[in-house]
Amino acid sequence: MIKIKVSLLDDLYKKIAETYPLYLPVEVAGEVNYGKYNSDSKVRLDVLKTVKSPKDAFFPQSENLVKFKVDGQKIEVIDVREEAKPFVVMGVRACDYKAFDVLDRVFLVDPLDTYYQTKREAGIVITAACGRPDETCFCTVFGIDPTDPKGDVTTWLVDGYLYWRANTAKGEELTKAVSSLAEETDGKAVDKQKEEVKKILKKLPNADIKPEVFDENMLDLFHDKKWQKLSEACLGCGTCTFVCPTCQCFDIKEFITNDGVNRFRCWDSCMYKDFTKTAGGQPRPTQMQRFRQRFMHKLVYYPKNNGGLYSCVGCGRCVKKCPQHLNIVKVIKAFGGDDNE
Amino acid sequence: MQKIEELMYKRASEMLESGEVDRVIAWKKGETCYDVSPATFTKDNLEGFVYDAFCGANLSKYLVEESKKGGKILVFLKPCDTYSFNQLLSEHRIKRENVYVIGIECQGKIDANKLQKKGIDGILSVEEKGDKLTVKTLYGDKEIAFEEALSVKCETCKSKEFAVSDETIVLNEMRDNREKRFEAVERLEKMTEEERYAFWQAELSKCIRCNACRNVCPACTCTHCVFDNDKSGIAGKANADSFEEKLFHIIRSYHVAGRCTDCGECSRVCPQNIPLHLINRKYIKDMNEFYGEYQAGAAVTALNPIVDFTKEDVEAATVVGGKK
Amino acid sequence: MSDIFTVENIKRISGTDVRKCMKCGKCSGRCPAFDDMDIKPHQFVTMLGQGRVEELLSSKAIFNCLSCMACVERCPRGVAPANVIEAVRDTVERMQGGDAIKAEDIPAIVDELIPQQLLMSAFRKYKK
Amino acid sequence: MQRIGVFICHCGSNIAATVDVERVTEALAKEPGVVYAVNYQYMCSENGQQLIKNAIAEHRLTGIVVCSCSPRMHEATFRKTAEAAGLNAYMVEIANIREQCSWIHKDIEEATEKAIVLARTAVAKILLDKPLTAGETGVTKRALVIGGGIAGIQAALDIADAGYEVDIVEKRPTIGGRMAQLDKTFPTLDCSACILTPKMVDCAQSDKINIFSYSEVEEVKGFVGNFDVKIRKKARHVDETKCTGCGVCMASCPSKKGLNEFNMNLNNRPAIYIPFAQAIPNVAIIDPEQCLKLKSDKCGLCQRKCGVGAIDYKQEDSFVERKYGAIVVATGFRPIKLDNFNEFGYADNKDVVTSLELERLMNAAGPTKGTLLRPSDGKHPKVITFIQCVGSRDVSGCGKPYCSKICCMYTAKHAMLIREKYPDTEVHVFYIDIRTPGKNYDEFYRRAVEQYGVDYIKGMVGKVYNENGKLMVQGSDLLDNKQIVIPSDLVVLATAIEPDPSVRDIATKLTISIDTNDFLTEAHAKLRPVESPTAGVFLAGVCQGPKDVPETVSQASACASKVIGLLAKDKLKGNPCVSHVDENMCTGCSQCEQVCPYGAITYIDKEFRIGGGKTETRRVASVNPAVCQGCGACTVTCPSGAMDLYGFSSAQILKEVEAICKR
Amino acid sequence: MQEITTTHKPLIVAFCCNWCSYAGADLAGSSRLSYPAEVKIIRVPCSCRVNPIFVLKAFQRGADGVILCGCHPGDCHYSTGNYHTRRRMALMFSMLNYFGIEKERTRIEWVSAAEGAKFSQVMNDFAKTINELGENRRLEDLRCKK
Repeated sequence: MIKIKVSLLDDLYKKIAETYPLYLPVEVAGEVNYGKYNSDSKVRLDVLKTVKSPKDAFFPQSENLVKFKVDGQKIEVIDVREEAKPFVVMGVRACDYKAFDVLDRVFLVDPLDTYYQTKREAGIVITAACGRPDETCFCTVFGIDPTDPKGDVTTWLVDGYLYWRANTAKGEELTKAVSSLAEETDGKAVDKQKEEVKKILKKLPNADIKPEVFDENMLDLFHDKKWQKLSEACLGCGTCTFVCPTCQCFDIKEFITNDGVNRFRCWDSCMYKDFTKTAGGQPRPTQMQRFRQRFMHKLVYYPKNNGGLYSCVGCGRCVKKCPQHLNIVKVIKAFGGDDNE
Repeated sequence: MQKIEELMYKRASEMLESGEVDRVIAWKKGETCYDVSPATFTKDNLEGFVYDAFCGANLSKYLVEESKKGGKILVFLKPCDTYSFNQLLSEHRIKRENVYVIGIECQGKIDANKLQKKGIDGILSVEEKGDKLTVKTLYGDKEIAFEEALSVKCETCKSKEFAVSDETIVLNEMRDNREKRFEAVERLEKMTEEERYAFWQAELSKCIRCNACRNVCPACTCTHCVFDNDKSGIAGKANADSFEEKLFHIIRSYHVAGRCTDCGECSRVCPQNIPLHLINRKYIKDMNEFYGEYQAGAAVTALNPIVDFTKEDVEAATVVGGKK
Repeated sequence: MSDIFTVENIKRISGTDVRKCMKCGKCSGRCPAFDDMDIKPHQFVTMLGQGRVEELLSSKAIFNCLSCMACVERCPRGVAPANVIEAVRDTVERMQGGDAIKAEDIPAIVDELIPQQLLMSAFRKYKK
Repeated sequence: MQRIGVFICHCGSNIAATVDVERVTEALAKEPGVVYAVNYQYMCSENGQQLIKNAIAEHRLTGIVVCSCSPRMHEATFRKTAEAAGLNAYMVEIANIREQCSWIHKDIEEATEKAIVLARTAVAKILLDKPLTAGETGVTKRALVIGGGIAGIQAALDIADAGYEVDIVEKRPTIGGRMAQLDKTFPTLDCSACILTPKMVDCAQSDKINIFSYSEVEEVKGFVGNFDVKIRKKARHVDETKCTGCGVCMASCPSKKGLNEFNMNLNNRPAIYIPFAQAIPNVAIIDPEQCLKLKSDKCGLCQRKCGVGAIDYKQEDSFVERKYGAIVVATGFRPIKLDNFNEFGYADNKDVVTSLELERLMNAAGPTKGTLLRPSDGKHPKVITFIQCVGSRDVSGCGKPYCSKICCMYTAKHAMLIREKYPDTEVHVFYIDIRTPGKNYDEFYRRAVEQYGVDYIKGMVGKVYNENGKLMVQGSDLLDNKQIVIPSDLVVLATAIEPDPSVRDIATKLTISIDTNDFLTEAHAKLRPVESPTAGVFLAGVCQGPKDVPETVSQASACASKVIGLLAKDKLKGNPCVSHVDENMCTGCSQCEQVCPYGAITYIDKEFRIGGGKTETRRVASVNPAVCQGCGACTVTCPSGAMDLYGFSSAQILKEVEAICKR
Repeated sequence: MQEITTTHKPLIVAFCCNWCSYAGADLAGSSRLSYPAEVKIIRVPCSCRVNPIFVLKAFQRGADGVILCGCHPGDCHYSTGNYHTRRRMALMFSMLNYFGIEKERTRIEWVSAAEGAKFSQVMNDFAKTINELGENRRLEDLRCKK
């Protein structure tokens, strides 16, 4: 394990950015999101939760798929994919890292999503351990250890140092590139932080929720009357899905440019009333149905298809960001509560 | 607030009991202190009924769907929400006869987000003590002035009057901050074009097009929004280009111009804390200055300035320039 | 000649738009001091419009006008002949740079019932 | 899939000299959707049009783009061409490559490129064009005339003469209006009643004309060709069908204190009365303010005296609903109130009268039986002074800014009549300007001066005051540069006229607009002076602007011919480029209604299927295509984009923008 | 430094109402009063048909300036259309400027059917202004630019 002085972090970013495009939490207009590093970037590795998750790095909110160039009555199809060059995503929290796993099981199975695959393979992930979880966190519920995330490199921010541990060959390579800024360390400070954080984790208000209540009979869950009440304040906005690190639905759209058509995909939200709308109409016409779909998918359908893996990682972003404070925790608690209700 | 809550609860249970109303729209307790949600209550179930400093949501828009369902509804509206209610009435979106409005005291709402911005994280509970808030967190107790935690929309509260109500529950004098209403807009107006461009470029670059602002907005009650309509030419699910960030917000604000009551919900719900109210408020300020003071929702019958005109209206060139 | 005697200046002081006059003569028809005036109220308006300042400045009528404002009150076009006369009078006074009676010649109080302001304006008007 | 033909016109050398038409043809032939492109010397010529027709048939074209002069020039021509070839007339777009290209650019390269862009833009638009058919609506063959003055009478007679039914709605108990109150008419000095009453009688006797006297328009719905009007027949307490107009009731009535409105309140009349001898309908009416029976349930004399039992004290307002194809507004005028003009002493001196009062004082049927006596003491006035422009041309806010137009002439008439009848009378007229344009008008005025010796004084009166029983008229004589005082016995004020105040209410009901002076606004000041902006509503008489009898009659006849032209049609063909609403998107917010200048938008509650076998009722807008003129104001006001315009749809304009911006 | 080889050719979209301004443009044409070719006209029935969306769309597509022309206030063929336009566009242009868009890029002019000379002069003037401002960068959509 090595450590790098916090005062040298700018040099570290620059060093990495020399070789790779670097994506990490940066502050723009008061909010911290993943962004591409440049010398003006206000990097905020200290911030626990970026508003959007880092899933953009592999599954961008909008992404061109193909272009049709139109010249008079001639149409030419242009592949817009560029050769994948390695890039670095830094500061990924344990929950968000786990979310990549959830996405992989969607995009990297047959039919293979080559757009995702290319980026996933080219991406080098530097994770960041959590030093100060907040009340919305509940990753431990899903067996995630926020104090020791995986990834190509794991980092800890402790007492003015960034502790750095390479986990993979890719990680080792990166370590070499930055070694001039680093000093060797035994990592005891990291262990100490881990212990402190673990104490806090036990105190988290949502640490004891039980998603297992969703292992029950699928149809019973589906027809449960509670959904109506749970969803009644839902605005049908896409906030929860867009801040969620595991939501993976997208729509394919076209944009007419001045010389042709761009076909692109962009995130979609199952909360939207035009989600998967077809000529025959909307399969889930009511907001209750759409609301139910999201949670049933996260807690029932996905796990059933993926060996019990929930497609929620407990990042708590929806808990924090839902305009009307509806969220997965309330849903799980509602189903785990009084059965007579 | 405690007292107000008790009185509200009392009225709600009385009216449900007597059959005067069939449903009550109010706020419901969440899992922690700040995650209250709008909810409907019925005679058998008033559990979780709450009214505290976190009950910021404007309930008026729920009435659009709710008043269609038949039966009589009791709704609790804060002064600012009553304007939205009135505006919806003028647009024939709510059946007035199905709704009983109780105007309730509001001393400004607080925003958990604000606490976090002030470095108070890991919030477990918040207690009001005079003009101070005591916050219990995972990392110890913190104290902060109520004012500092005030929700953005309450910082510039426009009114303590109820535009409409069937009865009110008010115990203490309410206050408003209307004199500050246009300060932020004025600051932006004083900037150079370049500065304003940079400001909005940065703010709007955060927009994730979650549509929370639109979906919460009591003026946005279109059956089918232009931004969801592929035929409109401006439909889009994502801001695929920075142009679309501006397009969405400019057109959305234009569509609610003259109908926006400045309830501030758009800014409250924005996950990226974009000061969206400053866009709507610019229209309000311009309309006030160009065409005379107008408050949407103040009266059901008033003609919205954007569908009205006078022969002596100012020219665009006079107010915007436009010529070198 | 200094520019305070220009047509524009008199127009400015009078604050009236002489071009609005439709030459109906109602001002002169109503004027109680008509007979004493060498230049009649309606002529003031016309002549100022024509730029005949010299004649106006040397007219005696400016000191005959009672400033009763009947002409202003009655004008159907919103022209104010009395204001024109007043403007000419003002200009004359400024030109002469002094009043007919010296300030020290005036007793402190002439009559308790007469407002001071009226006295002052009378001194100005009837000095010769 | 559309098959578009593009036709590029050389316009001789007008286009071809600056635009390389061959290149334009080549470029356009490659455009998506275009299957045929050709250029020709003169597309609008017989041969050019034949070329288009042939191409439509040969290439099975679904739409044509003509690149030529302005659409304002030949759009109609090419629409007809297309129609003749079996295409829908609206599947035609014009690219203006002459006025907006070849004529303003000199550089061939630049002009050619622009011509290509303009042509592509037209192609982009036509690809979204849909065949349009102008809607047709029936026409109710009946006209409504609001106001029974000379304007309304003339319009009604002319319309009836053409064989159509006409209803006149008059708010007073009789038709006749202001003209009935006049003594003589200029410039011929014939008796007003002598020329008006026969027309009134014609109205009464015409089987096509139906008079609703003492009635008002309550509500107007519908649109051109199909107005639904509700008329309130106010209670006159006399059964119109029974009353014979014998006048016995009038003689028996003990209440005699009612002011005689017809005589400008100069004398009194009974509580039950017939306004004047030639009233149409010649039916009595009870003034409820004066009638003892109605006020205090005492009396009832008239009922007892009435031989036909026409008196009905219990009568109430009743309503009639009728359909009309066209409406003529002829609500007329009244003299303004003189409250703001106390300098003329009108309120304080009985012998200061308005010109309309003088008409009554001189009329044989008037309060003085035609002998000119002054109201105060009934003596013959020896010196009479007229003051013109009282309240007219006044921008001070006291009067009206406009010229009332008729005063110069009627003052000359009065002066002349007085001098003729009473040559010993001295007549003075104060005037600001004399305005007498019109056939034999200036001659008429000069006769007053030259033949009758009327003393015209250029100047305005400053004040009128009473001194020892004489009215002292003090004014200026501008030509003499003197202030003069004329001791007079009678002063006549040529009072400004203003639209009858009822016009405001009528304007609102008909959704027509009034100007700042309350005159009704015509559709076009020069070219459509008798039409209101609302189709099917026409304007006659002073309600549209000050005018004298001959002008009023001309306008009324013009109105009538417009109405006849409209009623003669069996079907009205609308403009197909009108707004339409997508009901699935409409939220019924009512914003569009507020910007529609024609009242073409209404709201209906409609049931919609919402899936799952359920329905919901929503309020949605509904555009009446017969009323809509296609401005598009609603399309922009609609936030959801539910409103769109045929022929200029949002999608089309957006495509045009796209096409223009392609580089 | 090398001279700039690819100079930006500006583009101006002009929305003209059918009754006054389009006719005014025709008159400018028949009077041979030239204005730059970068001005391209879209005919609309009335200036009130112009949706702010059209204005934004033009900028998105690469227009450098957008101008609306309508009948003089009070002369609208539809009697009140241009009054609505005046309000809407005053508010819209003010908003665009609030977002930092150069205020000179948008303009409204009232041009009657008789004002061919005015039309030409307005377009010359506007084109000059836009030329000086240069390429529209603040409301551009990169996908529409190559």
